[in-house]
Formats: sequence, C-alpha cells, structure tokens
Amino acid sequence: MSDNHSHHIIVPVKYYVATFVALLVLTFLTVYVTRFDFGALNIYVAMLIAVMKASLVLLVFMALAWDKGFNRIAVVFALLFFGIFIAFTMADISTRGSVEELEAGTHNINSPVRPLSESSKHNKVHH
Amino acid sequence: MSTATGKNFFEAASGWKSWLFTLDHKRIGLMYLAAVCIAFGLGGLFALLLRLELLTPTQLLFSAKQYNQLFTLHGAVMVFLFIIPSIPASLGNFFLPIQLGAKDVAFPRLNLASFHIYIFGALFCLYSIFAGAIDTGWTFYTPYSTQSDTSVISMTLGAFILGFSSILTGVNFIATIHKMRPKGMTWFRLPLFLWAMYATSVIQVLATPVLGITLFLMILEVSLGIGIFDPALGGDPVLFQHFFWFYSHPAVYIMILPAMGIMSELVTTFCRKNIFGYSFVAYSSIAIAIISFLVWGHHLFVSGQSEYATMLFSLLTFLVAIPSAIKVFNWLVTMYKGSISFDTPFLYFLSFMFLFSIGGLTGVFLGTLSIDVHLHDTYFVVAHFHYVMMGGTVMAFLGGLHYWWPKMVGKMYSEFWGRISCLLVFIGFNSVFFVQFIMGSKGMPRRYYNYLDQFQPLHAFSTFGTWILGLGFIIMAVYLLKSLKSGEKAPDNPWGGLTLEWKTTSPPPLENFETVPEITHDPYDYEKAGL
Amino acid sequence: MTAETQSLVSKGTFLLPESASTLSSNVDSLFYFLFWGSVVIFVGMLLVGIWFAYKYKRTPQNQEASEQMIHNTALEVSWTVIPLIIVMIIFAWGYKDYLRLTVVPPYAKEIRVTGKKWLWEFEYAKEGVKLLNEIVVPVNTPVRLVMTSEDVIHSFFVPNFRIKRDVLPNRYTRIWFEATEVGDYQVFCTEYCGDGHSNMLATLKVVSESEYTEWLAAGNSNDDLPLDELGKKLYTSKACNTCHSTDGSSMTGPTWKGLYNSNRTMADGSTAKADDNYLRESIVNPAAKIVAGYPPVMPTYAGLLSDREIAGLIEFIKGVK
Amino acid sequence: MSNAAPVVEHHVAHHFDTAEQEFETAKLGMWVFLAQEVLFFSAIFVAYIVFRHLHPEMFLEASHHLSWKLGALNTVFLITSSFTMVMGVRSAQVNERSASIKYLIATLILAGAFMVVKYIEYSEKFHHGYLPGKFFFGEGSHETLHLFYGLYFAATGLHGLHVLIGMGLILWLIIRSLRGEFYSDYYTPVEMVGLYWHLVDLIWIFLFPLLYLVG
Repeated sequence: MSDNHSHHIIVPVKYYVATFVALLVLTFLTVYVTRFDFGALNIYVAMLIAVMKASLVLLVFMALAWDKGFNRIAVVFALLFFGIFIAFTMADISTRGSVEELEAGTHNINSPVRPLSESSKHNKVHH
Repeated sequence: MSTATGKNFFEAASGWKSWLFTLDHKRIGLMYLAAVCIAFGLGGLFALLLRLELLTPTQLLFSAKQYNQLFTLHGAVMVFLFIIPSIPASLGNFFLPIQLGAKDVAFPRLNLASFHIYIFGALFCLYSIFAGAIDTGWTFYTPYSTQSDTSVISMTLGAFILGFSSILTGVNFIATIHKMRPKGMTWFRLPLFLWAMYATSVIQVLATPVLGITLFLMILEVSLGIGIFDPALGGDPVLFQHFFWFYSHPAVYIMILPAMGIMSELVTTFCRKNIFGYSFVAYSSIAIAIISFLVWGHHLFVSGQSEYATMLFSLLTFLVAIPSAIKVFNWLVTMYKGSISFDTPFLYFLSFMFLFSIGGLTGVFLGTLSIDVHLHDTYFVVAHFHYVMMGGTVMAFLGGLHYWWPKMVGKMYSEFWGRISCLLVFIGFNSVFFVQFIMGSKGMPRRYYNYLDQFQPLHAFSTFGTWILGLGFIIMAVYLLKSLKSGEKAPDNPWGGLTLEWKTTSPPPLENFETVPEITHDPYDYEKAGL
Repeated sequence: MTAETQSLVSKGTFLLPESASTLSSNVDSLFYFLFWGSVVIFVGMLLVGIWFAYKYKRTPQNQEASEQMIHNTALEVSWTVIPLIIVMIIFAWGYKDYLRLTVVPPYAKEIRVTGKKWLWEFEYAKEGVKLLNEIVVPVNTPVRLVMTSEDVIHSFFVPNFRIKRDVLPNRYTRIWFEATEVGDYQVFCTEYCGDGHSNMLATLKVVSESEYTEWLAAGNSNDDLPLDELGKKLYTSKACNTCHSTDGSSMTGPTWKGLYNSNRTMADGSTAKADDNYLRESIVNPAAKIVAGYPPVMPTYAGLLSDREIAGLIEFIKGVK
Repeated sequence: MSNAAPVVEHHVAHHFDTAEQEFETAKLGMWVFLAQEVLFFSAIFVAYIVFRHLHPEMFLEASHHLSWKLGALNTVFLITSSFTMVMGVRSAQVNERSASIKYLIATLILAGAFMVVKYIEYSEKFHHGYLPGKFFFGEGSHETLHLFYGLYFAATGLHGLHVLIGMGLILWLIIRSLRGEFYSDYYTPVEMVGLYWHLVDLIWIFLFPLLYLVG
C-alpha cells in the first residue's frame, strides 16, 4: 500500500532563511526577557519561547508541516507520553503528605475511631 | 531477484556466517528463538534451585546472599533475556513479514543489528553472573542497589543494552506494518497477531527508552553518586520507582500482548472459525498499549507515593482490565459452533485461557487499594504475575512454538509427547503457583530466605510442583530436538490455517513466497476461503 | 525459624489470617466479595468452555464450523460496559477503605519506628522507652507509627491488621491501627533489604490497658533472670541470630562459637583478644574493630541495651563453645 | 570539492517495490526512532522538574553559576548548524552536490565549536568543584547544590554524546557525498541524519533556558 504518487517536497530556501532568522531572534528574546522578573511566571515565559522555537524547527526544518500523517502522529504520541510522565510523577511529588491534613470528614469517611475517653470506657466494659 | 528454485531458506546458504551475518528475518528469528530458549533454561535452572532452597524454613543449600542472588538472576534473566524478546523477536520476527505478505522486514540490517545488540547485552548479563552476581532483585531499587557490593553496574549495563535491541525491533516492526503491506492487505485484513505485534512495538518504542535513561542515571548514581535517587545525598528513592515502572509496567504488556495475538491465531485455526468480534480484539490491543502507560503507579501503593496519585493510578488500573476481559470473552465465544481440534497448540490455548483468567482476576485484587495494602509484596503478588507471565505469555509462546514449528523447521513433532508435556507443564505450573496465592494472602512476604515454620507444607508443595514442571520442559526439549533430526516432513498447511504463512512452503523459501498470494478477504474468513 | 506469635496459617479464615484490628474486617469483606465474584466468573467461563469443547469438538460429522458467527454488538457492548461498572464499584470501595487505613486519627498514641539492617527499633517518646524487635501497645487504642529507615527501604507489615507501609530513609511515613484483640502478632519486613531481610521480624504485643500501664511502670526489665539466660533470650529477641551463629557457621557476622578469649584478626591487620571489654565495645561501638573478612554493617546497640543486658550477652557468649 | 566523482547509482533493496516506498519507509522508521529519543531524554526533564519543585532556591543559585553567555553562544552555534544542515539536505535534493558538501562541512565545524565551548564550560566547573554528587566540592549556600550538578552533567553529557554521534554521522555523509553517492533521486541518509541533527538541536533549545536562564 505504498503511496507511489507522492513526491519529495522541496522547500523554497526563503522558508529556511526566515526560520533561521526567527530562531535567532527568539534566542535573543529568551535571554533578553531574563532582565525582567515575572516572578513565578519566569519559567512559563522561557518555556513558551522554547516551545515556539521547537515548533519552528519541527515544522520547517524537519518538514512536518508538509509531511505524512503518521510521522506527525509519532511526534504527538511521544510528546503525549512525555507529558503523562511529567504529569503523573508530579501528581505524586506535589501532593505528598497532603492527605495527612485531611479532616476525617473531608472524604466522607466515617472514622471508626472513638475519642480517647470513650475508648477507655469501652475498655473497662470489655474486661 | 529471487528465482523459483524450490529451495527453502535453510538451503539458500550454508556455513556459520550465513547465520551470524544473515539479513533474512527467518534466520534472525530462529537465532533469537535459540537464544531465548537458552535464557529460559538458565532462568528456569535458577528457579529450580531457589525453590529447592525454600523446601525448608531455614538454610538448606545456599546462604542468604546466594539465595538473594538466585532470585535476582532468575528475575533479570527471565525478564530481560527471555520474556521481553520471547515472542516478538523470535516468532514475531519469523512470521510478521510472512503474515503480512512481505519479503522481509523494513530494515533487515537493523534487524540483524538488534540481534547482535541482544547477544552483546546478554554477554554483559552473563558476565555479571560470574563477577559477583547481583543481589538487588530485578527491579534494582535504590538505595539498596547503590549500596550493594555485587555487580550492579554490569547487570544494569546489560539490561540497558538489551533495551536498545528491543527498541530497534519495535521501530522495525512499526515501519514494516505501515509500509510493507502488499496490495489488498488493508489494516482490517491484518491477522490479529500483527495487530498485537503493532501494539507491542508501540510500547517497545515509547517505554523502553525510559528504562534506558533510568538505568543510565542509576549507573551514574552508583559510579558518580549524582544523588537524585540516593536519599543520603538528598535524592528520592521513590522517584527511581516511578522511572523504573514507567517502563516496567508497560513492559508487562510487551510480554502479554504478543501472547494475546497468538491466542487469536490458535483459536481461529483450531476451531476453523472466523474470530468473533475482530475489531474489538484488534482495538483492544491498541487500548491496552495506551492505557498501559497510565497505570505504573500501582506498583507504588505502599511506597510512600501520595494518596492522590495512588487514587488516580488505581482508577486507571481498573480500566486496563476491560480490554483484556474483552479479548478473553471473544476467544471463548469464537469456540461456539466451531469444529474444535485438540492438537497440542490448542491445548496450550486452553491452558492460557484457564491460567490467564486466574492471573487477570487476581490482578483485580491487587488493583484494589485497600486489599493491595495487605497483599503487596507477598507471595500473592508472586503467584499473580507468574499466572500472567508464565500462565499467559509462556503458554502462548509454547502454543505458538508448536503451532509454527512445522512451518519454521519443516518437520512435525510427536503429537503424543506434545500432549503429555503440555499436561505436565499445566499440572506442574498450578502446583507451584496456586498455593502461593494462599501463602500470600495468609501473610507470607516475598523474597524471604527463611520463613515461619507454619508455612512449610505450602512451600514444600510448591517446590514439588517445580519438579513436575521441569520434567514437562525436559520432555518438550527432547521431542522438539528429536523432530529436527527425525521428524516427519511437515505439509505446507498441517492445521488448516488461513493466514498467509500457510500459503507458502514449509519451510518457506528465501523471500517467503514463490508468488505473493493475492489478498481478497479477511484473514479468518473460512467461508470465502472455501476450505 | 519459629515465632511465638499467633499462627497466621492455622487461625483465621480460609484465605486470610485472623483479623485483629478495627479496619481489618472492612478489608476482609471486600476481599471475600472479590474472591466469590471471581470464583463465579471463573467457574462460569470454565463451564462454558468445557461445554463448547465437548459439543463442538471435531468429529467426522463436524469437520467445519456450523456457523460463522463473527459479530454481535449487543454482546460486545454488554461485556464491555458491565465489567466496567463492576470494577468502578470495586475501585470506589477499595479507595474508601484505603483512606481509612491512611488518615490517622489526630489523638492516636505515637510510637516512633526505625528500620535498619536488619532490625526494628521502637521508641515511645513520651514514656522514654526503647524496644528492639518488640512493640507493646494497649488494646482498643489508636496507635500511630511514625517510621523512618537508617539505610535502605524497608516495609512494615502486620498481616493480622492488614496494614503495610514502606519505611524510607530521610523521610517519615505513617501507619496506624487500633487493635481489637489481645495477643502477640507477627511483624514482617516486606521490602527486600538484603541478607537479613527474612529475619527482620518483630513481635507486636497487644495487651489490656491495665497490663500496659503495669508494663510501663515496670520499666521493661528482666531483672529476675540469671545473666546467661537473659543473654540467651536476648540472642533471639534482639536479632543477634540474624548475623551471628552459635554453631560455628559463618553468617553476615562472625560466629559466637568459641569466640570468647580467642584471638581476632582485624581488617586493618591488627589483632585483639576477645575478652569482656572487647565484646562490650563490639556491641556498643561495632565500627571500632572490624574482624577481617566481614562487612562493617552492624548497627550500634548503645542505648538499646542496659548494662545488665550487655553483661548477659557476654555471659551467653562465654557459654557458647 | 571533488565534483568529478561520478554519480553512484542507488539500487532499491530487494524487499521494496519502489524507491519511493524505500524512502518513505526509512523516513517513517526515523521518526519512530526520534519519538524514542524524546522519551529517552524525558526522565532527565522529569527529574529536573521534580528537584526544581523540591528545591527552587537551590536551582536559582545554581543557574547563576552557569555562564548564560556561553550557553547562548552554544545555542546560536546549534541553531546555525541546524540551518546549514537543512540547506545541505536541500542541496542534495536539487542535485547541487558541491553546495551540499560545503553545508555539511559547515555543520560539522559548528558542531565542533559547540563541543569546544562545552569543554571550556566543563573545565571551568571542574576547576571550581561543581561536580556531580559525591565529587562535589564547590562553594554555595545550598547543601543540595550537587543535585543540580548531577542533573546538569547527566543532561548536558548525554546531549553532548548525541552531538558527538551526530558529528560522526555528518562526517560519514561528507565522505559518501564526495564519492558521489547522493543525488536528487537518492539522498535518504542525508535526510535521516538531518532529522536526527534537528532533534539534537531541539533538545538543546529546552536545556538552554532550563539550565542557564531560569532562576
């Protein structure tokens, strides 16, 4: 089931040059923005620029913009599982110990535990 | 370029170089088959020895350290050298292109390279057995592994290298299934073994690199002490468990998916019936492959993982039970109104159905949070994964081996001894592992060298079972090897199968088919095939 | 290996050890729900399989499948959806009990647990009591264990209470229980931790409230035993037998047989005579002198043994010839 | 440039029907391999996120020890090399062999420059004791600094290894190009190495701000 009719894509040079320039500008920008402090947003700004650069490389240099469906799917799946890896690991790391702070009622737990005084009373009855 | 000479692929070339440097997927598949069988024998030997030690509650033959090395090597050899490559690299390599109707896999040289990498990695593992065998358990948990004085680095390096063999095989199979299908072979005419191999390859490609980087970081941890896994240096040992199981849980499906593929082949051929619910069986393979990436945290329910993550992982774990159950139900219903023949491969199919159902149902116990707290790291877990891995994968591997043996070597084996050995393996297996469920739920922890006296009757029963199991395998080895020498010549289609491998000679010619058959109907369409 | 604890195998139900905490019966009911559910499903499939295998076996009359049934959407959907609903119920049930097992009542009595190769140390911070491989708790009182490890990962498991939690270095993990029955219960280490893993056991003693108060008041002494018998008792209860044999065989540590007054060669080449002072030093500061050929893994027992207990052990060693 | 070398015609491998199928298959295989590469690096990024989450201030301090100027210089080197690589592939596509070889050589030189800068950075870190894990003896106010350097060396070391492998592959392309093995109907290896090289660039695009800039 090979696709005999498709031809190699030859991308005009101007696309490559424009991408190259854009990448240099974005590199400059990512360094430049570190002069400003956005607080907790710093990392997101830096990552936003990095994602833009990465998209340019993927779409133009690696020609995904003109490529076959499956090659795109391969990239999407790799990034998807990468994202799951980060998200699920952080789901553990960032919420550790927080269940300790739960009040017994938060999760609608009917704790079988009685207050100490009651428990010791119970004890006397038992013996 | 091939000429219709009537020569099969064995006769096409000779000499050891024609094997070791061959680009023919069939020869590579057979070399893998020999290699994984040797690994299985070695891992099995370790198992026999460690079960022997457990005959008594205290020391019998080995010291505690030797026992720990034995169960570690049993696990590492069985997982990395045997079960991961078992079906995909041997039977898969041989039959994937043939069932597809292709002349070879997409990248024959890469295929050979992955075999050479496998051998190279295997040598590292063997070296580590002789150079102070590793005693960390096959999971290499830190910080135990960073403190152990055994050969941790060479074993992990071996597993790291073996990982690349697995990745390259996966890349090769994906490209082959996408691009090498002949005219008429649409996605929904693929035999279900190929759907399973495709799903397996996806996991191999996307999960195995994480094992690679994890072991790489662990080697850095042991040699340089980079500290990310070592609590003494401020690292987090639970992070290692996350990394490790991100690979090693999907790896469980690298092991079982190809087995499920073989099951679909066996049930259709030996019932002479089209598969019930082709698309459900096919899609469930893909569903398993994807969900398998989302459940790794169920190995960490009591590890100090956060309770919220635990909830998430438990929920998703239950989801993966569904596609597995769908497959089992579909196979069962495929038998309905069929014409069932109880040849050896089909006996393995029945064994699989019996054992895998137990393995799957006990998996539900372990996925349930409150119950897992009690059962975690007990013999219940040991029994559960042996029911899935051995009762599932190994039974399917043996079923596939017997099913395709005539095609691969062109000789028939002894049907009588085949059935005897299948029966012994089935009985032996259940004797070894069924009592382990009871031991486990009664509280017997795993990886124990000494144990409480009260568990001895159960342990002894389990140990006796290993001898029956071992006998079954010895008989199998004897009659299969004997058939190579003096077996009856196999017909092209001994079982009446419909998939393409039965439309070529036994054994197949160098480029698989004298003329590539035309594909005009579904793979298991017994009506259109007009058999 | 024997334990004076309640039998796990012979007592309890068909599959589970005797249940002895407030939450274990919850776990057990879900366990048996799953068990019987699985039995029904499994036997059902088995019967259907046997019936098909018998009815449709290949015979001269049945050479071909009588009907090629390939699809039935209603059937497929029902065996997708029904199991899905069932497992979601099981999930919710399991999670609810898991939270109960996890969330510690705020007024629970706290005991600190330290796992190390290969022993369990229990410290009652308020009462100033330190115990080795033995933990005493009052019945019908919630107890919280705050656990940490000194070396590798261990795991604290009490089968009768259906509780288990890993014990990690550089971090505290928690576990809690409320015992409902008086008795001795087995504690296992369930995370593989090396040569002594299977000997890393402890006994959990549940006593009545009054006995507990008495026990605390008595200060846990063994004053009434003769020294060598005290040593013999400590040899197993303090887990010396994990690493030291009395029959001359070499384990993780040197054997005690014929040890007293023998000449020892150290890893650094020096020699020493195994007299009383040497033995005492080896117990309270094991790293000071390492006998050649053995790993420096023994933890210090300083503070864990009273002077009388050390003397008892030395007397016991003298007697092993 | 030895443009004189005659074109060596490529034969389609026996198991393919057409050259088109062969090319598409190789490209698909390469993309699948690149997906693998992404996940190979993933754990390092996950470890970075985890430890940054646990020790945000330590990461702040540590990133100031790194020279953003050298990092930015290396970024420019790699981006430029990606550009020359893509031009090299394009030149092969349109049968401009000598241009292709020139671009490939430029790529190789830029990659070499990247490694030289890397060497300067590493030796400076070694000198100040900013070493991974147990070899760490550098100065700093956070006692977990060695964790950052463990990750720094693991990440940049692994990336550097990929650069070195890439340099080897580019050299191989240059040699084969000089022999006249690539032309408009067959340039599969050039395209594949190109894809690989862009991935190496991609990874650096993320490593640079994460290690050098964010603080």
